Amino acid sequence: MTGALPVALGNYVALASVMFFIGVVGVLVRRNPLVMLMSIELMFNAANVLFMAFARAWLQNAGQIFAFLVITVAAAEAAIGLAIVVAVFRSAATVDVDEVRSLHG
Amino acid sequence: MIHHVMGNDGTYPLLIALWLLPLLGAILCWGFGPWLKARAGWLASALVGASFVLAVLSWGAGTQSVGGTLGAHQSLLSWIPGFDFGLLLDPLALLWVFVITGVGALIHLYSIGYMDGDAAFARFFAYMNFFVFAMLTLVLSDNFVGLLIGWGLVGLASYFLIGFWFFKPSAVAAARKAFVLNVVGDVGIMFAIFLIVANVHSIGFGDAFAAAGSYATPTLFLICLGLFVGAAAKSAQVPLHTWLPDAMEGPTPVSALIHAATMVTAGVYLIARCAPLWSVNADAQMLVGTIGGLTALLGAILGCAQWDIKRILAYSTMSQIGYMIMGVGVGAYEGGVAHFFTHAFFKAQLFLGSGLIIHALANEQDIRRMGGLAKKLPYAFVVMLVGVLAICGTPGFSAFFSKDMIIYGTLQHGHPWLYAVGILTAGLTAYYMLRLLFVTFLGSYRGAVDPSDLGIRHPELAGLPSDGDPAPQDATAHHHAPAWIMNLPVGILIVPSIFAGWLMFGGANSPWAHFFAGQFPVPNVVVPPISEGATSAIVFACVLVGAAVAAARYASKGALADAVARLRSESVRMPALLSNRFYFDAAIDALCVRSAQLAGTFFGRVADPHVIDGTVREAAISARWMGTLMRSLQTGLLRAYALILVFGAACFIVYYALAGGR
Amino acid sequence: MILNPFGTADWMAIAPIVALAIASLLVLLADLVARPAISRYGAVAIGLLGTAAAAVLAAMQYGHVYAAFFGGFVTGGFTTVFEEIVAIALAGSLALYATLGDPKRIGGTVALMLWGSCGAMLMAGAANLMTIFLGLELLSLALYCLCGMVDRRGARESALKYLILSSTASGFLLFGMALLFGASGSVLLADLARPQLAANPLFWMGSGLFLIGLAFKMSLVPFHAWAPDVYEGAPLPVTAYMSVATKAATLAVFARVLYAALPAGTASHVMLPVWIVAGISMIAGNVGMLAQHDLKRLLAYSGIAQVGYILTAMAGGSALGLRYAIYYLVAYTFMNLGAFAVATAISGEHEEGARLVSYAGLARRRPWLAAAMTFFMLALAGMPPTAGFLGKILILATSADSGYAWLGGLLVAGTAISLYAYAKVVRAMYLPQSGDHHVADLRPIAPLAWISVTLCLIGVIAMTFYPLTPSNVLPLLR
Amino acid sequence: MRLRGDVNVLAPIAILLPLVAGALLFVLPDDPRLGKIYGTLVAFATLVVVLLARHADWSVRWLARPFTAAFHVGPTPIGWWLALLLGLCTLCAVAATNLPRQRSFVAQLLLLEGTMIGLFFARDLLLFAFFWDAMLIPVFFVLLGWGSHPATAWRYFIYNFAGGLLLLFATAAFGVIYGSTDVIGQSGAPLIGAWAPWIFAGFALAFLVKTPVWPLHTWMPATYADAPSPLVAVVSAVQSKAGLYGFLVIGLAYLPTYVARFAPELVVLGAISLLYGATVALVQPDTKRVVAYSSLSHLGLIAIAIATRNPLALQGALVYIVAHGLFSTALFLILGYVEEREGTRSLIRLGGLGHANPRLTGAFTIAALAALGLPGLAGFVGEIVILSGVYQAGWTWAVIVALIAIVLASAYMLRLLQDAMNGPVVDDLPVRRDLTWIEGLAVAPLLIALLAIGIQPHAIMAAIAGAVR
Repeated sequence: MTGALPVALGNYVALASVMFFIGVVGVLVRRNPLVMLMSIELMFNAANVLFMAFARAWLQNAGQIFAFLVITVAAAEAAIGLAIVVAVFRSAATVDVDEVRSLHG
Repeated sequence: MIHHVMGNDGTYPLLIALWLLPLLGAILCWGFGPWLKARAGWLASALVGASFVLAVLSWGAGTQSVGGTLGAHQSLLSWIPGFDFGLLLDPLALLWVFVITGVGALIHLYSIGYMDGDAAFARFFAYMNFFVFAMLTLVLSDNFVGLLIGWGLVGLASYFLIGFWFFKPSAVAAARKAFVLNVVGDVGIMFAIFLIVANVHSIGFGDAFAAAGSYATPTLFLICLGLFVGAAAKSAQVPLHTWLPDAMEGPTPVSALIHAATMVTAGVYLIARCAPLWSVNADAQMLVGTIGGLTALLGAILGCAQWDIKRILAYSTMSQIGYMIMGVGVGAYEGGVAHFFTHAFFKAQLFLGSGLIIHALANEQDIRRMGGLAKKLPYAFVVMLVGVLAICGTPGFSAFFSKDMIIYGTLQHGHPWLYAVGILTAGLTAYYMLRLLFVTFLGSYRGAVDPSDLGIRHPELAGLPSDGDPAPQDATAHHHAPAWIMNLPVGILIVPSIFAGWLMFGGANSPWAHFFAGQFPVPNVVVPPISEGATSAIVFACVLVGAAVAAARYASKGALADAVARLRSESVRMPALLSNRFYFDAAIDALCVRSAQLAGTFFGRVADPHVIDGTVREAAISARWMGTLMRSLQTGLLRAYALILVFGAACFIVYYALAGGR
Repeated sequence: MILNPFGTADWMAIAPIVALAIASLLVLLADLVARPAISRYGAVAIGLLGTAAAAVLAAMQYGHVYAAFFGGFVTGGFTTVFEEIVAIALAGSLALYATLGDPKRIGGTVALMLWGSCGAMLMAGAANLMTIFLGLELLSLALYCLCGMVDRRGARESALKYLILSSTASGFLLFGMALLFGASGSVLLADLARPQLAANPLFWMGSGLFLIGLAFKMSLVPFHAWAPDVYEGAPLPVTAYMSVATKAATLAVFARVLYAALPAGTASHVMLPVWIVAGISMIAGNVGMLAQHDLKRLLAYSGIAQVGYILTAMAGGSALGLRYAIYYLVAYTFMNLGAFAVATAISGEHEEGARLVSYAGLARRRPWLAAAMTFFMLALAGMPPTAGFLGKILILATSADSGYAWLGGLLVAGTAISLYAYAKVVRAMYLPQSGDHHVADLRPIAPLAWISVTLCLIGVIAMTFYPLTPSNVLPLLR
Repeated sequence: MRLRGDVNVLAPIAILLPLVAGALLFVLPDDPRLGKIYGTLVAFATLVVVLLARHADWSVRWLARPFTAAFHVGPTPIGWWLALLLGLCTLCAVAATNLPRQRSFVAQLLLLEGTMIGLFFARDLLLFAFFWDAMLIPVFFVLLGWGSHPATAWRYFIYNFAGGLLLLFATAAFGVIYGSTDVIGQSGAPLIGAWAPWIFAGFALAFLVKTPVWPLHTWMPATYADAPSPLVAVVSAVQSKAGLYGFLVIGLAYLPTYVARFAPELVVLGAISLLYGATVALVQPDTKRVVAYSSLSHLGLIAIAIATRNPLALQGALVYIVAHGLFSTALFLILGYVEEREGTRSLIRLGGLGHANPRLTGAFTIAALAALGLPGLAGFVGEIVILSGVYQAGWTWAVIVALIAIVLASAYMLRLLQDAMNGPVVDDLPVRRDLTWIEGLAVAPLLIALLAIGIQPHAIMAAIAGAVR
């Protein structure tokens, strides 16, 4: 690939992987659905970073388009997520995901 | 495949009529019994008589000898492709047909009187006719399968007739025992048939005998063994004899026809029929002769220990058949067959005579409770006397000739031990038969004596049936004279039981020998050290000894004086070995019946539900348990689910990292 | 082409999707103007009409090749089949709304379902990563809302769980896509088939993460944990829809990747983990059924296993395998929709008749429904005379043919286990009704549900005797 | 040659007639008498059609890939005999039915008949497997609806469905390897290859479960004891023969080498079944279980015969299959009469029925005698031909085992007969009327057939000799 980059591509991959990992851990450890959603956003954005980097590397604008797409979808998801969390809070009077476990078995 | 027939080819339709008439009677009596009522008896007797007439008419055809083949043949149908059925009437078959239909007709007549008033009168005659038909099938068949079919059907008929009073548990048990033991015989014959078919690919007697020389010796021995198992079961040879005494549960005419005159001698017929096989296998001859002698002796010994009049006769039958088997076994075929012939008459006569007594005494069968009947039942006395003299082999009476033929034959064919056994048994026979005669007819009537004074403590050990024949239902009059319908046949039987033996007089050129010319293979006989006349003398001496002992014990003045005390002491002191009939029943019960039932109980109660089903059940349970395990994994905790997801993802990532790294 | 980026061909290609979108807008419009009394039936009617239109349009495309979005969406053969399946699922689920659900919310619900179907159809035809992601999210977002559409705590909870878990999975999927893009420099699936990628670690890791996302959507063990809870919590029609449409759409994507987007010779290695989890799913799914007491939950587990069966058919990567996968998918669609339709028809005014106890004595009260349910259960178990029987034997045949007999063996084992669970439903219906538990009071009549039951019955039987596998599927894949 | 055309159409008709009529019966008014008359007429019509369809052969393509399969129906020579037996047994069973919810029961019987005729008419292996599983369903529902314990239904279904799955797998593999499943009754080349042993194992296990042979038999006694007699009659008489039929038309025709290789195992299993069933029958207190275990014993004999592959033994096996079908149907129907009159199946309670029920006793006696292989009845023919074949094939020990089993058979059959019918009258038994003429007519054809085959087996043997070759 083109060595013209000030920063080697590998670093972007590393950065993205770290962000992604943090996102995953966030989903696992946090109990507040909103924070979980934010962790998921983090995962998405990790992907965005990769898209951007690779788009630059390949000189392919498809990657940037993809990134915009992801951002949009993420926004929509956040909106819906918020709505659902509110709805859950209405019915369960809590937003702690460990409390919300009427369905099991 | 070639189908060789014995008897001259061509058709002899008369034979079919002779064979099927009794079947017709059976069907009619069965189907229209309620409508026929008493007429059923006459119908049945008439049809059996008719086939007797036909048998007489077939004399010429049966004895003709054309081109070395004897008798007449009528082919019936192809049973299965390659295996054909036919009827064969040769002297041997003819003799049996005579006895079956002749004696059979007489006993049918007798039964009309004896069974008079029984609820199932018609059914009885249906069974009797069916038996005659089956027996004719047995002796007229020209092949082993046909013979086996007849073999099975006579067993069935005997089962029906033993269990005729099916509300008597003892009768039911006796019937089952008889049938099962006879099936043992059937499978023996089946096994022999498999060997024969495997060797000659035919079931015809002709093919089987034509190849007699070609069998390997062990094969031939196995064939003979299988056939003899059949013969032993049917003819109550040791150790398959235990059913015969119990079979006396049936009505007395049944005992006379089936369990004395005809069916039980089927074994003799079978061996005589298969003479070509036996005569070339010394081991088989040895085996059969020994078993026969053993049975003759054993039957006689047990005969001395019985109190039930019919059981005494049963054991004597067993013993006499032992003689016949011994005769045909060692190779004295004419002698064995001759004894069958004479025995049929005098034993039938003895049974019918005892039937007269039982009938007159309202179903009393224990001779200890009889006595002094000579005055009360003179006719019965005469009948029994003649019968006893005949069976003892009194010179001039029939058995004298036939029995001597056998005993001398054993010596001729080189079996001195069997010779000795024969002579000894003759003496024992004289003893127990005269014992029967004396205890029954001499002295004073003991019917009024309290049974316990006569030592009748354990009826089952004494071999008494739990209750006697319930027929006829009118047990009111005590000694009422039997009707002529019962006396006539017995009277007729007296004649042959005295004179039948004369046919055998004159050795090689006796009418008997002429009748059977060419029927049996002629074995090379050794000239024994003792002449035939001497043998007769020895036998007769032995008989006299036995008679003397019997007279001393039962007919002497002192004996008759305190008969009750003596009978009591004798029955109380009866050795356990004898009163338990040498423990044959117990042994069979323990070895076969109990063990099979034990196995069945184990399989049914343990193996099936717990071992086999248990395994399956466990598998099902563990599957369901895994299901509940998965339920418990489904905690409902969102983060737990996420963890599972990520765990799976991690596995994927590892795999792909490795796969991509390559 | 560049000058006129969006020609008539493109419109033709996406016509079914457009039809659905328009229908959903009409539904919302009608919901605004119509009186509440009729709004329910109006919405359902419009929805069904739109579905029919979409189905017809899709059918018209069959046999031709249309592409849109610069080759990002290809339709014609393969796609059409999946679009039809989605349409069937949509119709089958909408029909249930004529019976169930809060009248006030019907309009929105139906609209959401239609939009979701747009996403599903987009996935069915997606030929590049963007379209896949777009379609997937469109479908998922709609489903999140649909799950939470009713005022039951369970529904809300299921929505939350589905949202979080599904989004996480999407995250994996997306990251995988990014890596794939990095490896190939293109978002077109076709470009992933370039041979030199076989040696590229980015490609391997990318396809790994990508497949995780798909496996989640297909609810394969161990990515299945969400399915039982969400199925149980969601309203009956949504469950019915999810159980079929999501699987169908995802399978379409998976098939396209498997058949068209892998460098030659790498398929067996790249897909091996999928086959393994498919095998695990067949056993675990069927075992999971054994202990269930709720029809929806039971069918969730059954779905886990059934996807395993379908993947078994594809395992060889053979043309026939795809045929039989599609065949079985169609059969499965009919069986599942039928079962849910029966469940709807017997469910009471306010509660959903999904608990097995509420089936006791059904054979007495509703013999025909009981017979139908029995039939569907037997079909799911693979008994004749149903398409399930033929489908199973075809799958077994291909698995034996393509050297994945071990999957066939697991299929047989799984089926043997499953029988007990399916038969449990039957038994519940034929056992006499014992009074100790409350039984849903049956609504008098549920015409649409009955109709859909009948149609599903016909479909299942007809398929047994005339396998409707489209002949020219493979050529249109690329 | 349009006559032949007509004849060919009879094959599908024979299958569809009972199926459609049975389904139709569900919508007819629920009147017991109507159901019975209707069922009897349909069963009779089916019997006639089967009789005429001997040479029918009708085919429609089903699958082209992955292997060719067709709806190819038309009796094989053996299948025709079995279908005929089935027709007769079903007719008698329907005529003898007297149950609550009679209409539905008769309908189930007709469905069962249809599926089983399909099984015996199937010339395509896939179709065979299809009907193989299909015929479980009516039995399952009858067991659920009329049986005394639902558990029995489960056991029946699980056992047989597991077998069915193995059959399914084997069929699929067979089709893939052989290229076509349209093979039954054709003289194709035997199957070879690395898969063949597994395919054989699949078929063999499925068949052995269905037959059943020890140790796969435990579903059978419970089923036979719990299900209503008319159904049991059909199941024990014909359905249990499906496995043996499969062995003949698939095992022997396409996997002969493996039948030969595993012959010792099969013979041992058969011999164990023989003795196992016989001894258990000796002590069972439940009348229907006695007959069930006797079936285990009898079918073990047939399994031995098939395993030896001796032509004579095979002919005998077919005769015995027919004979066993006839007498087990008769026995179960008669035991059904007894149970329905006295309300018990326990040999300990029963007894002395012979006084009040002479006709019943007569019928029972003939059936029992046939079952214990009385010379002159059909059972005997089968036994003696099988065993002489087995002996010629060199399995002397198996022959001896079988002979022992025959002796045991006479013991347990007489026990069954005498404990129920003979002995003193039992006071606390509600002894009802003797056989009605309709009940008598229901068993008469079976007994007559037993007698006819026993006296003149030439016809059936000749017909079967061709089928075996």
